[in-house]
Amino acid sequence: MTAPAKDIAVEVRDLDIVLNTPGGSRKVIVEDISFAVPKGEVLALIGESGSGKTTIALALMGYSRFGADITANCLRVGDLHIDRLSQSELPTVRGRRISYIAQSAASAFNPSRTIMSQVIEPLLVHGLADRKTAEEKAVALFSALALPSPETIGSRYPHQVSGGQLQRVMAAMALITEPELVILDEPTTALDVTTQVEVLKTIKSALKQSGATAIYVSHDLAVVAQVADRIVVLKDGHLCEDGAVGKILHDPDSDYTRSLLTAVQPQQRPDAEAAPDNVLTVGSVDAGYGRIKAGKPAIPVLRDVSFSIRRGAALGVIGESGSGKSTLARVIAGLLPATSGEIRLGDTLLAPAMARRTREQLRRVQIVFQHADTALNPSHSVEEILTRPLAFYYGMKGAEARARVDELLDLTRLPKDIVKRRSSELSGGQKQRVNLARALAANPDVLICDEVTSALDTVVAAAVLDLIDNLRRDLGIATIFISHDISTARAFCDDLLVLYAGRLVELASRDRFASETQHPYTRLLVESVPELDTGWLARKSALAPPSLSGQGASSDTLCPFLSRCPVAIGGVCDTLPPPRQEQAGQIVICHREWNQLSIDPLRTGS
Amino acid sequence: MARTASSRPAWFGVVPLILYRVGSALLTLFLVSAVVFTISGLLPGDAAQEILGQSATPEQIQVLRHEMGLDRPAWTRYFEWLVSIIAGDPGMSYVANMPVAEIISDRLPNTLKLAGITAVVSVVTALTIGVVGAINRGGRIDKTLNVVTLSLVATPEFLVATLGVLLFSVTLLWLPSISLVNEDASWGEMLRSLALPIMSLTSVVVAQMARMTRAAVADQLDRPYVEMARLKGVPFSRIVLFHVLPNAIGPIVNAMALSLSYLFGGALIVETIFNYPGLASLMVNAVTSRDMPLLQSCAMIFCGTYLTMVLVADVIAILANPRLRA
Amino acid sequence: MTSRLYSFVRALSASGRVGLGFVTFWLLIAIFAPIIAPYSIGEFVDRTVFSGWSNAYWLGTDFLGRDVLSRLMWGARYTVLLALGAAILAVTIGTSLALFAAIRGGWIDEVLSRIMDTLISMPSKILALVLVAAFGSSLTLLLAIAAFTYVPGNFRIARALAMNLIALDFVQVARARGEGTAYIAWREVLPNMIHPLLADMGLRFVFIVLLLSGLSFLGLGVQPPYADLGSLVRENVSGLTEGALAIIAPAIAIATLTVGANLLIDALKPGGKA
Amino acid sequence: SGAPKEVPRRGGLVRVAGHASSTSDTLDPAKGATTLDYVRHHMLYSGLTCFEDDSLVPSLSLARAIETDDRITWHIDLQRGVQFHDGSELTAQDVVHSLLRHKDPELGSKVAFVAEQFAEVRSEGRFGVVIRLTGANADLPNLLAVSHMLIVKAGQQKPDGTGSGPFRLEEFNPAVRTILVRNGEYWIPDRPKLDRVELIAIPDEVSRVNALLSGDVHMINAVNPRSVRRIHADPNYRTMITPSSLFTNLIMRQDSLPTGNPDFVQAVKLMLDRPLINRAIFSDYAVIANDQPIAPFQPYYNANVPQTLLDTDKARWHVQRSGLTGVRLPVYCSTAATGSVDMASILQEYGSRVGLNFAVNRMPADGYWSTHWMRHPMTFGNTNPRPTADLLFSMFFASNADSNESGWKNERFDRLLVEARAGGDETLRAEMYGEMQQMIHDQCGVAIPVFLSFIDGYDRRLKGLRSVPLGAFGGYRFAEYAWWDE
Ligand SMILES: Nc1ncnc2c1ncn2[C@@H]1O[C@H](COP(=O)(O)OP(=O)(O)OP(=O)(O)O)[C@@H](O)[C@H]1O
Ligand SMILES: Nc1ncnc2c1ncn2[C@@H]1O[C@H](COP(=O)(O)OP(=O)(O)OP(=O)(O)O)[C@@H](O)[C@H]1O
Ligand SMILES: [Mg+2]
Ligand SMILES: [Mg+2]
Repeated sequence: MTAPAKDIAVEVRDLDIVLNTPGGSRKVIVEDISFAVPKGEVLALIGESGSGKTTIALALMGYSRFGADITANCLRVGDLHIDRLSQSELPTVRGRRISYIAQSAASAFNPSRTIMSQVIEPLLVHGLADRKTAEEKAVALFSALALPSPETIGSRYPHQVSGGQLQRVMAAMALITEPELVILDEPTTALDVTTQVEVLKTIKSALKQSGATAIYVSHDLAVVAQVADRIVVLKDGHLCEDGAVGKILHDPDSDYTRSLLTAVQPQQRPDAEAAPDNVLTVGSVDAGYGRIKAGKPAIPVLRDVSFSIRRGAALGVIGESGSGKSTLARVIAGLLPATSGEIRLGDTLLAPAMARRTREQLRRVQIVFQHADTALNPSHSVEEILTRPLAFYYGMKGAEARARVDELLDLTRLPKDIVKRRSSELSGGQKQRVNLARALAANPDVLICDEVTSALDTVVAAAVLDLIDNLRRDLGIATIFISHDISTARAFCDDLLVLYAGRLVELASRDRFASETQHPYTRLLVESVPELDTGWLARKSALAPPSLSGQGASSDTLCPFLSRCPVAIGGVCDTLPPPRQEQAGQIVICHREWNQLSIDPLRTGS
Repeated sequence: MARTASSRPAWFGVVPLILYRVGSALLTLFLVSAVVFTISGLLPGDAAQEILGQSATPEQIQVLRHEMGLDRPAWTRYFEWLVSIIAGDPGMSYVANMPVAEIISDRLPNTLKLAGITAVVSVVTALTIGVVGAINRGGRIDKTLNVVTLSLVATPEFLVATLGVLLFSVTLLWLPSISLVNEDASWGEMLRSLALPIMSLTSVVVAQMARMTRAAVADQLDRPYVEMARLKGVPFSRIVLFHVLPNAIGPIVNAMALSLSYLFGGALIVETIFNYPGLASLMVNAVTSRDMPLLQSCAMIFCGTYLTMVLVADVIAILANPRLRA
Repeated sequence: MTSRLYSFVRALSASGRVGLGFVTFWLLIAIFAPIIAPYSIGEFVDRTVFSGWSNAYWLGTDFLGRDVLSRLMWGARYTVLLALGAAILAVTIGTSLALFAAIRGGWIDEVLSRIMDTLISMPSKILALVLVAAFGSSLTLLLAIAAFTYVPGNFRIARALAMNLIALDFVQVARARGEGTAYIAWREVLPNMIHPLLADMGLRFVFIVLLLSGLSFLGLGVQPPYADLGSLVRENVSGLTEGALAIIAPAIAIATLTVGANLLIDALKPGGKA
Repeated sequence: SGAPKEVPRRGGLVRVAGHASSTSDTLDPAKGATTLDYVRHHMLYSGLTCFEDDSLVPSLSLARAIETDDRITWHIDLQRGVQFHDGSELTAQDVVHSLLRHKDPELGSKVAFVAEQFAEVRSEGRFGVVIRLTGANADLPNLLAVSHMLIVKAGQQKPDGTGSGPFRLEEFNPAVRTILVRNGEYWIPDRPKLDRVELIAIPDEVSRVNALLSGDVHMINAVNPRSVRRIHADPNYRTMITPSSLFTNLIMRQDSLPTGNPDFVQAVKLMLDRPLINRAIFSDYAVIANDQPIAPFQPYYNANVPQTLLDTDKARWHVQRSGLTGVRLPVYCSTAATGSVDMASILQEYGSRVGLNFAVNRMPADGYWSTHWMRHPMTFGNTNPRPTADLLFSMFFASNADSNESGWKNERFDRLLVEARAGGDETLRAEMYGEMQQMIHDQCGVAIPVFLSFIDGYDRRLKGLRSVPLGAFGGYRFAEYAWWDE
């Protein structure tokens, strides 16, 4: 590989990062890493979790998280040889010539200091400006990054701005010293798809403007495709492949890269032959948190949500973070009593509060939580975890229970020898299977899966999905599949339910969902999912960005999406509650005419 | 975070939150008053007996008891006492024939002085030890500090005090062995005479505070925002001072409030050894002479101080946390 | 069993092992004091008081001419067993109440928390003084006072721990299954608090040892001729200037016991493995 | 010892630490209850008589002469020209007031029971006082010497320190300190020598000794015998060891069981290892006692009472006869009664050798006297020296005495007590007191193992101290004579 004619801004040759434990053993974290980044270009580091992406990126700042040794033949940023700098010289480089954008802005900001004081801190500690000019510079960057009210946002505290905004504030903080190299560590992973697009756009243009070289760390090929010029694929601490974006995306050399590419597009599963009877019916449910006054909770979340699900069917619930997906799950399970509306299991009406439901009713609805780490009691063994529901619901004990446990392990394809282990001794995928097995132990009619694959790597996640899919087909379990990952939900479910700010905006079968007719919010969601196509973001950028003024419906009855809707009809949408329109198994709650719904508003403008 | 706090009423915002804390402190103080009254009622004998001594006849005692109102039912006395306490008048001492307020106002400044200086000394020491330990966590300095502070807590305070006296007063003749507080003493004299009591008390409270500080600071040092600050090139000292401490302040002040409240009632042993005329020994005196008004007032002061300290710590923690302050 | 013990010890850090050593040592002394003490606790063995080391009296004699070694062993017995008993009692009561308060929540939580605040705000030594004046000094009362003093502290910690655990999904899972309060408290929450609670109990143990020694300074300790370690230091304090073993030995005993317990606790903390 | 006699000098600021003080510290002599109260009162007020040395014979003070024919009516002639601190003259009116106020039940005087003997107290001219007693009492001059009988200003119901004593009050802060300065107009010429005396209390013995050794105070009392060695180790400090009739005794109530059993009482007296108690607890600074309250150096001591010696075999025999072998016997002790806790330990140990199972109950000093002392079958008591044998017997051994500790009843003893009080023939009186001592030794339910000494520690530069066996600090009156040698 010969260096292009352009200047090489970053050069890494034979980078090894090794952790020497006090016990004397050596753990190699990354080995033999070499790459180079021409000036002004963006290099992406991609790989699954634990492959060493962050470790390499941080090594470029002479920093290692846990005291690992960094050795390299060459570790150069511009004219700086990072590996030759002393501990006292490094701080003068960090934040000044190389800056860092961390994965989770929420935790990377000091919660007790204002945004402004943190953004200008690099300028102040490096003595690059006085406070006043620094603040002016920050405000300019805020507006460049399309932050709302750039003049005053600096006086807010981190928790007072949304996640997407905070991520852009962090970009401002990184760019304020005009560094040569910016390292972005999964800057959009924690964001909703809709927000992700906006952040990607602003970051990309800001990078272009500053002319800085960048290293973009991500596990998401589709995202990387939008911003990177080159891609380095990592696996288990080794460099797997290195090449220009187009090459990696379309003509990868390694199998591993290919497997990554296929995982991005989940394959669609056939519809299940669901029985015609509804096993669960939810009728205009309202719910929320806090003290209940006059039948209304202090923090209302869900309003007027209705749907039903047939035996053996899978219903996907999608929506942005905070839209009330988990709340819906809790309401169905009875953990959070609905304040109004009804929930029927078959023909029987369920009491809102779990305490009032019979044990049999509780058994028939089982919930699987997102984080297997916290959903499994760390002090119980797998056996204890699985036998408890057996004993509780069926009074099963001894050999009978053990036999059933074996059966469950088989069902979830877990090895038999793990029964004595505790959850800390299981891998992430195993944990999630145990979590699932526990729910299956109850022989439920309805299985609620709340983001069961979000915390897993793509390959592992795909396996767990397969499992659930098989189970619902074989056992006829109705599955409610909650996810923020639209493509997965789409591939997996028969029907899809879109929540926005606690309200149902669209409920459609998979075919209808993919059709042209869509609620404007659904359309926004679907369009926001990046595609494996380098031009995708550029195409999006050409369109008018919808405002991101946050959720918060203006009123209880009006359309919750009103403030963000690009096609809102003045005088109608802001005065009347949106009507419920139903056609061919598709429900859309919107003022726009049915035929209007199929017109892409983003393309046409309004 | 929102989930764990969900047991609290949902009206957030700082004023109601602080009002809520003040209210529960007042409620606690009320409970305290009942407990104090009950416990002091457990004591055998009463002031009438103590005043008249051994040679008194039962009739004499009866008369005095009636005069002092000791023969009325406990709950009447409790409510009268409660009313007068709320009105701010703790009544007359049975024994010294002086208003309780006057006796206490004689001793309170001493206790405040000792507690105040000790608080400053021990807080500074504890913060230093805690921060240094946290920064070097796992390192040799940290381990040494850990063992030193541990050994400090592990030694009974009367032994610390006595050893201090033997060394600094009896052998070296540097410091007075008893604290002779004089109103007109200069600051230097006062500090000299308080040096040993302060040292002893500090050794009692500092370890716990230092350990809590270390834990709180170490916890914050592991947060991503600290890494972020380092990657911004912020010097470490600045990170500790401006980033970590403001966030660690909540748990730290809480631990300090708990420890420092010991300086009031818990100073009993130090007051005894150094003959320091503070409130704790006054209260013991009141117990001995069955001087209930004095005893109850002292107890209320101690409990009130504790509650105030915890309240102040709570408020500081709330104010230091913009999430709650918002 | 032995292999578990072995792996437990192996998992400890060096300082943790030192702590374990001290604690085991004193625990053994405490248990076997009646068998191994060379003399009875009140026996006047020698005419000279504060005599130094000798073959007959390894740690010399005390202020009345009694054998220090024997008294030290008995003293350790009283201190260790009293403090351990009180610590276990305090933690049991405090944690049970805390679990109840945390799981039930609402006004039960509020009332219990207020009561605990009330108790914690009383200066313990003065409270002890009043109670001893009221009920007379006895082992039971000492045990009760020591336990009582540390219930609120444990309650606070246990409640905070329980609150954090209750918010976790596995408790929600148990609730969704329909489990009752007792099961949730006992099987789901408590097992996950054991480590911090053990650590807390160790800390309380240390505090109780110190409280007992403070009480014996005030003359409220174990009844003579028996003595806890604090009383031994206190009663021999006039030998301090002569550097008598009679005072140094019990002081070292207290220090090694409490420091040892602390080191062990530190090593048991989640961060320190084991 | 060949040193030339030093000439007392005037001057000196002295700080004195007593062993107890409390918020009930008082300026009223009638209510004095602690050593420091007595010291303070003797410094502020003068008495009619006083004890000046270890002879235990009272000297005249404010009284120029005391005369009586029948030991019932007493005539007192007062010193002339004595001034109170406010400049007014001390007259018979003041004396009458001071003596009669003890009879006021409202006051709660500590010597009310003595004042009961005053049938009449009246003035006779400006400087004459007549006291008529209810019965003959040869010891009146002794009784008038105690601090409670000091003379305060007529009309003062709550004396404020204005007396005719050697010092004036500068500051009085109960439970904290008293500061007294020299009274330039003291009616005894050339006294006192010290310019200023500060009285404080340091209840903790170790702290008190440390305060002395570090030079923070110049005189202390109630030094633990075990600390004497420490004080002597430093050449700058001395001790004043005053043997006295102070004792700590084991009380066995005669009106309850098993302590009412004479064999039990005998067994206990026989199993007391008095030399061990003296050596181990009091470092041999005590004097072996013989279960009766008159010390060898006191007037009327009966040397013929045979000394009880340790005899475990005999004691065991008595125990077996009493049938109490192995019965659990609670003994109450407290630091309030000096040395009693250690005595109880010794008792417990020796008890186990003769088959008695004592259970020691150490009670807090607080409330010991009102709630435990004499209230259980076996408790420890502690009796301070009294100026006369009569007072001691009538307060603690007469059948009807409030503080008849063991509840001992003996008619002959009571009769002898009244007869001896009247005085008259001294040999007869000595005989009577002698018999009474024998009776107590043989029959009374108290065991008195040793007489303790008052041990004061002081700075070498404090001179002119005299020991008076009636109390610490030179019978509470050290300030009268002491001087400071810089
Ligand atoms: N504190 C630590 N101690 C020891 N090893 C660690 C520690 N933290 C991370 N590692 C190891 O270092 C390796 C690389 O971690 P790194 O954080 O660079 O991965 P990553 O590719 O950024 O993963 P992710 O996508 O999860 O952020 C991993 O195998 C991990 O196990
Ligand atoms: N215990 C609670 N108390 C108060 N408000 C809560 C509580 N739990 C959730 N909420 C609020 O309810 C709303 C919906 O939360 P929910 O957890 O249902 O969202 P979600 O759609 O599952 O989001 P995510 O994708 O982030 O999991 C949010 O605004 C959240 O802040
Ligand atoms: Mg990473
Ligand atoms: Mg959720």
